[in-house]
Amino acid sequence: MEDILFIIIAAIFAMRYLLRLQARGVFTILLVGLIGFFFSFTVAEMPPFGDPNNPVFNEIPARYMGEGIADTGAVNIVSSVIIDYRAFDTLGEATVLFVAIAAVIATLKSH
Amino acid sequence: MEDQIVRITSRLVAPFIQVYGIYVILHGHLSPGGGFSGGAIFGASLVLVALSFNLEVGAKQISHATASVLESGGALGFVITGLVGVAVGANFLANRAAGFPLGETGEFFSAGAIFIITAFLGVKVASTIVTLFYNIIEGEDKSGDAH
Amino acid sequence: MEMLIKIVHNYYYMVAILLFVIGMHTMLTHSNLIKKVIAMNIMDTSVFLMFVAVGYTYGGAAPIITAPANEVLYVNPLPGSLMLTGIVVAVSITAYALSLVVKIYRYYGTVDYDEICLIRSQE
Amino acid sequence: MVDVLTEVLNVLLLLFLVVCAIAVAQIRDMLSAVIVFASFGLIMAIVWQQLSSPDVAMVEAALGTGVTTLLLIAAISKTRRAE
Repeated sequence: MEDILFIIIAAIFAMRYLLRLQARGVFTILLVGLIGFFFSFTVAEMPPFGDPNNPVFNEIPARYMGEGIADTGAVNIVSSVIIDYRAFDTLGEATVLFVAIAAVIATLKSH
Repeated sequence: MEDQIVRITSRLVAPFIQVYGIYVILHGHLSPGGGFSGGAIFGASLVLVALSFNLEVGAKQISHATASVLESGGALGFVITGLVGVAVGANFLANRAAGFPLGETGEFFSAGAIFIITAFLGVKVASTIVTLFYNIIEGEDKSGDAH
Repeated sequence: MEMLIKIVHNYYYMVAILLFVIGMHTMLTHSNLIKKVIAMNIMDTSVFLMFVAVGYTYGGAAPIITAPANEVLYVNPLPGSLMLTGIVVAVSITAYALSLVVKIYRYYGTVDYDEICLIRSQE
Repeated sequence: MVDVLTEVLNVLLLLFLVVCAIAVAQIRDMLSAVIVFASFGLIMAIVWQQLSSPDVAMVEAALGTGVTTLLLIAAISKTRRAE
């Protein structure tokens, strides 16, 4: 515990005097580093990368891969997912594009 | 920008990019790609011509009114294709249950509603990109001096 | 030590976190608004990288069916299709943010956040 | 099972991503930063091809790199270039 505290204090002084950062810059780096530190604990808890027995490979992708051609007739499973199984999602996405254009025109063409 | 190399190259390359974009849109159910990437490629080719010449030449290819009609028409075609399912008696945006012919798997005309909706999405995305680019690069007034 | 081995094995996730942190630092420290938009795009891309890396398997083929699913190992098609939606939404957000930046430039004559604060304080 | 050369290629691509992200933050000229961001997006498309999702790679190369760069350059031409 004292080692970590010592490393943090040494890093603060190094950034302050060697890199000639303002106090604001030092605190920004500390904040961002803290966020990255806690995120890396999440990575250590995650299942191993690239294992076919991970929890994401449950019955839903199995259904999509197994019955996809019989259900939709498309060879490309990603296409059949976004336009058949989850087509309402894609309709919302088209709406997002539409709203983006409306917002851009309303922002730039107004006086 | 008065660069002869860029003008000649873009004039030569633009039709091939457009053919590739249409290929990517229409083969969305057979190969990687689909409405979004193919529409983006097609729209980017239109913007390429407008960037290498000037905005008036680009606007001659697809006018603003045509682009907005195509954009609304793409979204409308998506919804109408979905409403066919409701009219037949199945769910909204149904494919096989709405009676679209699935065809033989792996053929060009197959996958029923996916083929139609991908084509509409490609038209919509292409006109969206053209409209966004022109709206950002044009000035306050429509006949602005932006180049 | 065991945690370190696991982090090295999950290096895609670590790179995603690193990109997120770099984008966040750029967004916090730079005052140019267009650079903030670019940094937001980098953060978007890091989240997409995290999601797509979750669905990968070693030796998995792309999800385009050429053989029955019990003979060939395919990757998970679901994260890819969800992130495909996310990329389009990210482009829409970028377009709207840039239109706001252009509008701000017309009004204040600058895209620097500190200068805008200075102008607003003098009004 | 795990090909060593492919792993080395993946690590190099990811390293290039991190370097591009840092370079975007450090470059003072906005147009250069946008060009570096475009190369970031193209490398990201290759990474997604390595992760066996070619659909996402195509959408990233067309929309995430092409159209975003186009819009950024349009916005820079309407505002100023130096940071």
